[in-house]
Amino acid sequence: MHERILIAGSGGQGVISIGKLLARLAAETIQHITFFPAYGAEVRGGTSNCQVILSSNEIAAPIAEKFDSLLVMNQQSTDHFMPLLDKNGLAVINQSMCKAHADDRHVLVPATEIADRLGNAKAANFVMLGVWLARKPLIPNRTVENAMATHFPDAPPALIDINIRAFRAGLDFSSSGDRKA
Amino acid sequence: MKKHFRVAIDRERCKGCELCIPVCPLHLLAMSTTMNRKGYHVSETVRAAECLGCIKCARMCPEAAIEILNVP
Amino acid sequence: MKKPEAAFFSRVLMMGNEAAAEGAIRAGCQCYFGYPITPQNELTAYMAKHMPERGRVFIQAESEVAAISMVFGASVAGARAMTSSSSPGISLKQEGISYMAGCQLPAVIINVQRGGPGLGSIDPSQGDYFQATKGGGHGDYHIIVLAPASAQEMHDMTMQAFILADQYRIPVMILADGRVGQMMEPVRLYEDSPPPAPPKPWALTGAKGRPPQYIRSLFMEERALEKHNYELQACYRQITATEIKAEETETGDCEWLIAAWGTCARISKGVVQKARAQGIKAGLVRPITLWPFPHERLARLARRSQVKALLVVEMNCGQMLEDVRLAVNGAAPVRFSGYPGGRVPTETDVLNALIELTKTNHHGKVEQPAV
Amino acid sequence: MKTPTSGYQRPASLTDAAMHYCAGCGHSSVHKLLAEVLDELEIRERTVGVAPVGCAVFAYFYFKCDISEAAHGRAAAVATGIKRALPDRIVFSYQGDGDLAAIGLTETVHAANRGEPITVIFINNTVYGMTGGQMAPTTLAGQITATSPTGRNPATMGCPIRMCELLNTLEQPYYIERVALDGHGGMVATKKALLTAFQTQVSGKGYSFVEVLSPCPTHFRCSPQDSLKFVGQKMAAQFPVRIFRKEGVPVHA
Repeated sequence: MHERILIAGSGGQGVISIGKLLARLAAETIQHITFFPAYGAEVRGGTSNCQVILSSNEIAAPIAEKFDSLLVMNQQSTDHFMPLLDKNGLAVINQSMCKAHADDRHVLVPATEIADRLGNAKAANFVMLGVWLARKPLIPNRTVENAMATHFPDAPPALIDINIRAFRAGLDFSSSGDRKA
Repeated sequence: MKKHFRVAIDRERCKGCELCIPVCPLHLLAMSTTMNRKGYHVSETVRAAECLGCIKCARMCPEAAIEILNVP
Repeated sequence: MKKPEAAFFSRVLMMGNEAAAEGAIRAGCQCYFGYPITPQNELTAYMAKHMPERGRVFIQAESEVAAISMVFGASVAGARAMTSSSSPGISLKQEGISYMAGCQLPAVIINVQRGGPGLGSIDPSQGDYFQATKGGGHGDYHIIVLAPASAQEMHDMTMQAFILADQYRIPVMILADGRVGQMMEPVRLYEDSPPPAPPKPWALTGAKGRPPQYIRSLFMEERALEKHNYELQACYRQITATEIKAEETETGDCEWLIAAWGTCARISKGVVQKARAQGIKAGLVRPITLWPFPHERLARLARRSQVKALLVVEMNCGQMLEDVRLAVNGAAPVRFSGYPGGRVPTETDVLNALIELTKTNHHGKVEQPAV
Repeated sequence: MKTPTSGYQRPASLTDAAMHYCAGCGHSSVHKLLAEVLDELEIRERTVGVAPVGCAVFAYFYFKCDISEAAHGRAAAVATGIKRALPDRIVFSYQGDGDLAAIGLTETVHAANRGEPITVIFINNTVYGMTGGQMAPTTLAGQITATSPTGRNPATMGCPIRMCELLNTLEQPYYIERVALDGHGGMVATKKALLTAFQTQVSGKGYSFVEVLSPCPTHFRCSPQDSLKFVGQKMAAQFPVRIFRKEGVPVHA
C-alpha cells in the first residue's frame, strides 16, 4: 500500500485539520507516514494545502509528484492541483465552490452546501473526508468519529457534533451518490 | 584610649595619580621625587605617625595601593 | 530478541520541529532561548509550553543575538542549553557561535534552513552548508554539523547533539531545512532518563572551595592565542577521527553515485530505487555529519573502478559539491544538480539529471565538466 | 560599612594582579569598591561576573570571583543566561558606555524590562577608552573625541543618552541609581550604591542598575584631579546624580 494524498483549499476551510487528523489516525495502523503542510510559496493568495503519504514501505522521498487522491475544496486548488492527479487517481471535488467536469476519476460533492444545511458551512472539510474515506477505506470510520473530540480538544461540543454529522453525510453521499450518478 | 594608625603605600601599585594627596586633612601625603619600577612618581607619607585613620586617602586610591594599619 | 509490537503503537506523529524540541527536553536541555522565525516557529512554541512546566528555563529573547548570548551564559554556568532559528537568524547567531567555539562551550543550535541570501524565502533550502561547515563566524574554528532527513532524526540527532557538545565542549548544529522541520512523521520518543552530562569543572558556578576561574576567548599574551588555536585544532582532529557518520544505499556495485544530504538524500534514495528499476546502477552516499565531512569515504567510493561519475544533489547552487570534489580529487567526474529557489526537487527531477549524466558517458568515463 | 577607626585593608576579593588601567582611571576605583562589596556581603564565592568588551575586558584578572567574557554589548544577555541557569548565584555585568548603551542597548533594555534579578554596573566615562577615545553614546555635546574631532554635534551625531532615565521608564527594575566618581564624597556614594545594588540581588528583590560617572584622564586629556572635576561639573550637569528607582518605585527628585 502506498497512498499519496493531497488536500487543498482556501485558508480557513480546514484542509490542514483533516490532513493532520488523517495522518494521526493512520499512524495507529499504518507503518510509514509523512504529512507536510505547505507553508511557503505554495500558500500564496490565501490557499492552503497539505500532503499525506501513507505507506507500508519506507517512504524515501517525502514529497510526491503525482497523487493517488486529491481532495480539493476551491476553484484555485482544483485548477492548480488536478494536473497532479495520477492517471488511476481519485479526486474528490467540492462542487459548491468549483466548476469541474465529472469523469470516472472525479467525485463531485456539494460539500459546503451539505455542511451549511447541517448548521456550519465550515464543516465541509469533514464531508470531503467522509466521501474520500468511503471510497478509500484506509481507516475505520468509527476511528474518525471517536477521535473527533480528542483531536480537537478546544472545539465546543456542538461543533464536534456538526463535524461528526458532516463526516457521516460524506460517507452517505459516497454510497448513495454512486447510485445517483 | 587613642588609636594609632600608619599609612602604608604599596609603591609598586601606585601609579602616581595624586588623588590621595589633597584629601588628607593633615597633608600627610606628598609626591615622591623617586620613581617605582614602572616609572611612576609615587605618593609617599610625610609625618606618617600623625595619621588619624580617616582612610580618605585609601578610599580615593583607585589601585587599592594604600592601606591604613592600626598601630598597637 | 525483537521488541514487542507495542512499541509501534507508542510512537507519536510529530512535526520535525516538535520532534527536535522533545528530543532536547529528553536530552536534559535545561535552558532554551529563542526568537521567532519561519519555518522553525513550532520549535520555539513547543519549548515555551513544555520547558516551564518542567521547571526549566524558556526565554523569548529580544533578538537572535541576545538568544545565542543567553545560551552562552547558560553554558558558562554549566547548563545544557539550546537555541533554534532559521537561516537569517542563524547569520545573527554567528557572533555567539564564534565566541562559544573560542571559549570551548557546549551548546546546541538548530537551523531549520530557509532560502537566501537576504530574506530569501521561507521555503526549504540547503543554502547554509557553507555557513555551517566552514565556520559562519570569524576565526579559525569548526562546529559539529548534523544533517537530519526525517522527524525521527530531528529527535535523535538533537539528543545526540547534546552528548557530542558536552563530550567535546563544542557547539553542535542541527542543519535541518523547512521540509524536515514542517513535516509530520511518526516518531519513537527516547524513553530513558537523559544521558548524564560529564562533569564540567570549567563551569562558572562561583568560586566556592576552589580558585576563581574565568571563561574567555581573548588571548593577548604572547603566543597564547596560537597555543589556544592548536588546542582547538587537536580537538577537531579527535572529532574527525571518531565522529564521522555517513549512510550508503546500494553502493556495492553502483556505477552512478549520488551524494546528497538531508532532504535531498531522502529524495535521492527514492531515485536510486527508480533508477535501478530502469537498469541504471545507481547508489547513494549520504553524509550525516557535514562537519566532520566523510572525505575518505567519498574518496574510497569514487576510486572504485566501476564508478563512472558522481552526482551531487542539493537545494543550493553547489556547496557540499565543493567538499565532494575535494574528496574525490579527480578520481571520478563530479556533476551537480541544484535547486536554489526554495523548491524541493522531485524524484523525477533528480532521476532526469541522473539519466542525463549517464548519457554523457561516451567512452566509459564521463568527461570532467567545467561546472 | 567599615568605620574609619578600623583602618583600611586592600579588599580580599581583589587579586594581586596590577590593574592595567591608566593612572586615575575610574575602572580601577569601581573595581576596588566592587571588591569591597563582595567582601562585606560575603558573596565572593557565589558570584559570577560578566566582563564587557572595552577597557574592562580583563576584569577577570582582577577579581577573585568567577568571571566570563561576553561578546561586545551582550553582557546583560550572558548574565541572564547564567542567572537563569543558576538562580541562587549572584550575577553581575560590568559594562562601559559603548558596550552597554550603544551596541548592547537592546540587551540592556530587555534584561531590565524582564526584571532579571542581576546587577548591572555601568561605567559612563563618555568615551571609548580601549579603542582610542572615540565618541560614545554618552559623549557630551561639543565634546571632542577621536571621531568627533570638532566636538559632538547633536544635529548629526545625536545627544548623550541618559541610561538611568531611559531604564526608569520600564516597570520591572527594582533599583536604579546614578553616582559620580567626582572626589571622596563620590567614592563613598558609589560604594553605597554598589552595596545597595548587590543587597537588592542578595535579598532576591530584582534588577539593579548603577551608573557610575567615571573619570578617563587619558581621553579627557587632563590630570586625574581635573578629570574628577570634569565628572562632577560637566558630566553631572548632563547626567543628574540621584536615585531614580528605589524598591521598585520611581523616585522623583
